[in-house]
Amino acid sequence: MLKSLAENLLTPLPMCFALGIFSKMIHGGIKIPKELYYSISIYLLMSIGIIGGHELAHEYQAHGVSTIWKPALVTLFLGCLTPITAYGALRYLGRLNIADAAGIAAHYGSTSAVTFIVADGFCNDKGYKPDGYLPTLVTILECPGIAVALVIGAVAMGMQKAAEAAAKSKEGQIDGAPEAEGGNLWEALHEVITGQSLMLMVGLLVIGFISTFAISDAKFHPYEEFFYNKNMIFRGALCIFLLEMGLVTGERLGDLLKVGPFLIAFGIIMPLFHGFLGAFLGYMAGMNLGGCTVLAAIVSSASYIAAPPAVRLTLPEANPTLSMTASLAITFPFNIALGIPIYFWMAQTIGAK
Amino acid sequence: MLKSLAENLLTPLPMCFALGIFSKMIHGGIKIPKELYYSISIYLLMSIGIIGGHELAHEYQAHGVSTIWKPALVTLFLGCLTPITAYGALRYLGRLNIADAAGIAAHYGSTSAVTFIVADGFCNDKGYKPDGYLPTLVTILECPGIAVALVIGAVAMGMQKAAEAAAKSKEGQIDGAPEAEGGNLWEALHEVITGQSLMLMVGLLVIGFISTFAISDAKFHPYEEFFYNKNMIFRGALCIFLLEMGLVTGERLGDLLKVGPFLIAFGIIMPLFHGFLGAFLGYMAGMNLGGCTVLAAIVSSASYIAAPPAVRLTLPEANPTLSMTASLAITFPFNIALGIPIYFWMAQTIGAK
Amino acid sequence: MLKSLAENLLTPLPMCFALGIFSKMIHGGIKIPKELYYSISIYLLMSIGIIGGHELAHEYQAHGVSTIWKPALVTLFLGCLTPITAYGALRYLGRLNIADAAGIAAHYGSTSAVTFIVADGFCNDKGYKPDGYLPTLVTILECPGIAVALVIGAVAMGMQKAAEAAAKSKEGQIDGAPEAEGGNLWEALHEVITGQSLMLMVGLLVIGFISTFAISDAKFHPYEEFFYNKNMIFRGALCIFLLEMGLVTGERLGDLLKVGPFLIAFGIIMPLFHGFLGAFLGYMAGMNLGGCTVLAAIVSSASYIAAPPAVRLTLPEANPTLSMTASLAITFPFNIALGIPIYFWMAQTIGAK
Amino acid sequence: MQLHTLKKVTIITEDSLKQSLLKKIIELGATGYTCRQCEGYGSRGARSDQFTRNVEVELICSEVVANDILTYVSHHYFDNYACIAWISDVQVVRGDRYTSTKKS
Amino acid sequence: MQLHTLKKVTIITEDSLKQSLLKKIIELGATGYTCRQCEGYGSRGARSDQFTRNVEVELICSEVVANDILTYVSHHYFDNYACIAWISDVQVVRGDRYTSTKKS
Amino acid sequence: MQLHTLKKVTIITEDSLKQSLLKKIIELGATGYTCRQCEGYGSRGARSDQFTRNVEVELICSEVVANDILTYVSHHYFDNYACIAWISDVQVVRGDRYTSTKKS
Ligand SMILES: Nc1ncnc2c1ncn2[C@@H]1O[C@H](COP(=O)(O)O)[C@@H](O)[C@H]1O
Ligand SMILES: Nc1ncnc2c1ncn2[C@@H]1O[C@H](COP(=O)(O)O)[C@@H](O)[C@H]1O
Ligand SMILES: Nc1ncnc2c1ncn2[C@@H]1O[C@H](COP(=O)(O)O)[C@@H](O)[C@H]1O
Ligand code: NA
Ligand code: NA
Ligand code: NA
Repeated sequence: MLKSLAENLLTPLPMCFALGIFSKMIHGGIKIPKELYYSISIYLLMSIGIIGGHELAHEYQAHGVSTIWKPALVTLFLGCLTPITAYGALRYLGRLNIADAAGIAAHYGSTSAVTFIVADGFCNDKGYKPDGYLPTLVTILECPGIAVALVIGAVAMGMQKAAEAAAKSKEGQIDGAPEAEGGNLWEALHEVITGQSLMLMVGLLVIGFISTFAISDAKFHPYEEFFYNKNMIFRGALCIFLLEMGLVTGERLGDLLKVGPFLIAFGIIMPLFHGFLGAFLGYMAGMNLGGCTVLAAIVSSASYIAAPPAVRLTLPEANPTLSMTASLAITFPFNIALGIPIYFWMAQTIGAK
Repeated sequence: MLKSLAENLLTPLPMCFALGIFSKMIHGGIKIPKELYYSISIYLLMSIGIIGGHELAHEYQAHGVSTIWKPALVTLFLGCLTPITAYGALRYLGRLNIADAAGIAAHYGSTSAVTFIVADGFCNDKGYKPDGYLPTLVTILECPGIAVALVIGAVAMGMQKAAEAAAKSKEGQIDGAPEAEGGNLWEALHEVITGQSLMLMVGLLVIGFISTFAISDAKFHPYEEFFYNKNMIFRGALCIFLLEMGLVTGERLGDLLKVGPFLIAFGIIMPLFHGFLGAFLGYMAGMNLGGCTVLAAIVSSASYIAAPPAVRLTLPEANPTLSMTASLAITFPFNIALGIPIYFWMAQTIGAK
Repeated sequence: MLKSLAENLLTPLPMCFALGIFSKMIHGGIKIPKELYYSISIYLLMSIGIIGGHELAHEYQAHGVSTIWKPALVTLFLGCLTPITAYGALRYLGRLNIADAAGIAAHYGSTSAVTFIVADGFCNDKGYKPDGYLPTLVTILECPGIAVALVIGAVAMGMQKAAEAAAKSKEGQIDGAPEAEGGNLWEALHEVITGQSLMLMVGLLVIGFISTFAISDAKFHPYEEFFYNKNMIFRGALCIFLLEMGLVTGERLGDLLKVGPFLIAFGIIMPLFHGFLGAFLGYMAGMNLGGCTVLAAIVSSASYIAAPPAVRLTLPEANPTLSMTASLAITFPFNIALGIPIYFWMAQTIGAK
Repeated sequence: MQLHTLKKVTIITEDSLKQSLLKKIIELGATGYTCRQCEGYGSRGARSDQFTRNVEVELICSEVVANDILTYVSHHYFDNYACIAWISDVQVVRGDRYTSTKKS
Repeated sequence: MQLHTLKKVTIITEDSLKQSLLKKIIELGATGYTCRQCEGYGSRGARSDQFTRNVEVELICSEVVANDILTYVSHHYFDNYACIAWISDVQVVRGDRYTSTKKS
Repeated sequence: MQLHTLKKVTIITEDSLKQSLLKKIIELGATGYTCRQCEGYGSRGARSDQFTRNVEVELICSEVVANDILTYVSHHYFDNYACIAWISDVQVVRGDRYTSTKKS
């Protein structure tokens, strides 16, 4: 496993990430234009979608839904479970306040598309191509975890406020009408569901799926070449993207001191636990070795794109520094550098092939 | 023909366009950075130019100007005719004021490069490669229609103002010297001729033409691969571009109500008529089936890049919402979705091969 | 040689550059978004780095350092020599003031990555592939020349100020403590060393070098395809980049009148002299024909990215119009259009193979 | 050419609040606004990368509307979001157009 | 350090007018300007996509020049183009440089 | 909602000076700033391409701090760099937050 770790670390992708961190540490001048970052992330999301839809169509043509429904259910289940485990750990072990615990849980309940991409590349490079429906699972995982965490937060905050109000009214204080926060919750969920990442992935998934039936594979070929994740453009764009992720992470390294040891430990142990669940349940659902590894990686990963604005809207009291540091500066690099090989080893040990 | 329609609609390009519209309709979060949009449009214009020049050189090497001069003349003729038919329909059937009629006519006299690209792809996918000089025809079509419409507008406005002035002076009113609008007209035409779209297309056309003679095809090959329109980069970039076009169109759907039924009908019937003229005259000029289809598509299409600023400068009274809605939210999607297969069918029916 | 010149001029790259100049001359509308320009330059720098590291690794695997150390030393020597020759010429022949002379010398002591790229492409197209360690030499050349020129400037200014102060104090004037400018010098050098261009090139060089050892060539292949300089993406991106360079150069053509005939002559003769030194010493160090040509080109070229901010910080009195006009509007186009074929011819005449 | 003295309101806050803020501004009686992205630094640290962008909203309105908007912003944004807001006096050409009828 | 009280003119209008507006501003006696792109909303609707961009031009000048520029803008732009314009008072460092000699 | 009258300082200068200027601003007692890129034209010609960008820095502070910053800028930038700077009066919401304790 150690060799596998080193081999993973010495490929261009993690090294580009490291270069970004290094550049920030020495106050270097590397600067990726925001528009390039946004452009690449649009490209990556569209890639996941259209190639995922294409592969889903092939899977469907070959096996119908027989191979897919179990992994899909497992993914949905994990999407609802992980925010709960994360919230529990943060609130009761870490003693964080409700808003912060629920906010961070929303991040860990959702997923990071780039972690999916890197994990997928890792397995392909090892010769263990993940099942073709994996991109579909990513889209399933994006949303429910955020919803569950935000609901937990809203309910817990409501109860706490009610308790406080009761206490106050006993003391004879007059309390204004509590503000309806439910509206914000719906708004936030609407924003996640119609947000850029989910709409691009699901939209292109549908497009890829339909056009696989409508046009011949030869005609689909230029799209596949452009968007395919083993290909030159994809890999090259990913180099630049990870360089920028490294810059952003490097910028936040100073925050590691602020967030304290509990959150650092949380950012490493929680993904290991969620990753194990992913690998195990994936194996139960009949996924192959590559598939179990990738499922573990995406379940363990934390969102830093879809979750933050939703949390900001619903739980404004939550400190965004905590959640961004945990998901971006701890869990993301951990997964890229060490997590993925570990999940691979877990899946292999469990018995996935 | 119905099958052909469905087949066209279910390919990734129109579906990406539809996704953009859908995202706007549900207030979704898909957002393409402006710089990415500009970058892709620069790439597309350069592609049309350099590959067009390359193919023109091949055509020239094979046949001299013998095959080209007739289609070129036909295109020039259509470029001067279409703004007149459009102006007539708008002013006398639609009862629009002079400025609006001339402004919209300028849009329909010019052409949409993306419509060219999609039509070209459609024909190639069907196995009917258009004649190699088609991109050259696009550059011929870009400018004259705008000029003709702006001159019509200036003359008609001048006459109207003279008439009003005469009427006023009869009533004994004193009138200030009428402002010279001619300067603006020349400025606007200069802006079209030296504008981004024409300069990139013509510039790269010349570059592609010359370098085909100067360097071997092997050395030209990397440029061809990068810019060639059946290729991965081209198709991929076009997906993203059409997604953004969909977003822009979706944003304008609300304006459909404002512009009224006449303009909606105009935006569909006018292109059908112009398209028929294009297919017919193209056939007369000896163009092949793909060529007639593409000529029909570009003649029928309306400009939304070169025309708007020129019209804004020369006919400031023209309401830009009308022309943009017609060309962008009616004619463009109509052509992409239905028009192109229809023109193909027209050309086939006429007898083009 | 004339045929070689014409052949070079009629390829797409110099013609795109010319199109940019032409567009500015007629006040045309071609406009490349800044972000696209930055994105392409990031891509080009990363390309030089990663492919350079990859080829360096191959060279190292084949010959150890035996073939590399002499060219590296020669390059370092030239990096320290050229700012001195340039300063001498500017200060004593051109009678420029210290700040301007040192500022321009800093530009000519450093190098232009795009000139490297074009020269490299020129040699490859001619069938004389430069030695694989050339990109490494570019990174060696980036920095020392700037440092030497800035130190010359600081010392000469210090001496001049001391002399002036002495003169003043004789005249009985009281002089404030001279400001310590040394701090700025270090800051400026730090900025060059940790600047975008050097960090991206060196960083990716290291990444390319290490990952060539760590992963198989098959796994490295997608990166090579994306970043390789004979490839479609590279050539296409370069077309757009040179178009923008042409626009920027065209914008500065008016400044040619301001800078006067001496600087124009300097911008052509100095590179010829430095280029000859590069070709000759490269030949002595055992480089092949392509390698000597490219070394000549990079030694002769002037920086317009790394040098300007460093000079601005250290020698604020230096007029940036002079240095930018010389390096960007004179030397760069001269090298692209005529210089590179001339250096090729020099290297051939000297005897390089 | 006649000038009206009106208030210019400037609000700089987190970009993710942009849509709801703009909607609210119109509700509160503004006739228009202009906005752009910007970087910044303040009590909540640096806001300059893609996860922490700022938006700056500028609008011309009557004093009454200006007060309503600033009151809204200070009640809803200051506790939990990065935000700064100020007003200044400006002389606006054909300024009567920017005092909507919703609020006098 | 001495400060001069001068006028700051701000004009927000359609991006396609930028070149001719900037030329005119210099003709009317301004010594310089600063401009940037922005989004906006007003009586002519939303202006925020690539077909409807706004530009904002800001310049420091004497009151006379400011009046001339605003008069020009209100005569030539207000009828047919999306446009808003205002002036305000500012204290400018070495402000004598920005009152050109063309117009007193 | 209470408003404090404070100074708004605006500095437009060469983008390559941005980092050191921002650092200095904080040293001189400002509590924050907002900045954005812009194009411009002035005595040193046009500054609008990638080699000649401008940055605009805007900050709210007390009059004392404003004076210190403008003095610094006029001593260090005006001779050799493209630069313009001015101040104006603004009414700031919860303005007491922006008068740091470093300088009264
Ligand atoms: N003193 C100031 N002057 C100008 N802008 C400021 C100032 N303080 C804060 N800002 C802006 O307001 C944003 C939020 O400030 P804060 O809530 O203090 O973090 C910052 O990111 C800056 O863009
Ligand atoms: N009340 C306002 N406050 C600030 N900016 C405005 C206001 N009204 C209009 N604008 C700006 O001026 C542009 C043109 O306005 P209009 O001509 O009213 O459509 C808009 O797109 C906005 O950028
Ligand atoms: N009169 C002015 N009004 C507004 N901005 C100006 C003015 N003069 C100069 N500027 C800005 O300040 C920058 C530097 O000016 P200068 O040092 O005069 O070249 C210019 O590039 C403009 O962005
Ligand atoms: Na997760
Ligand atoms: Na047309
Ligand atoms: Na050099």
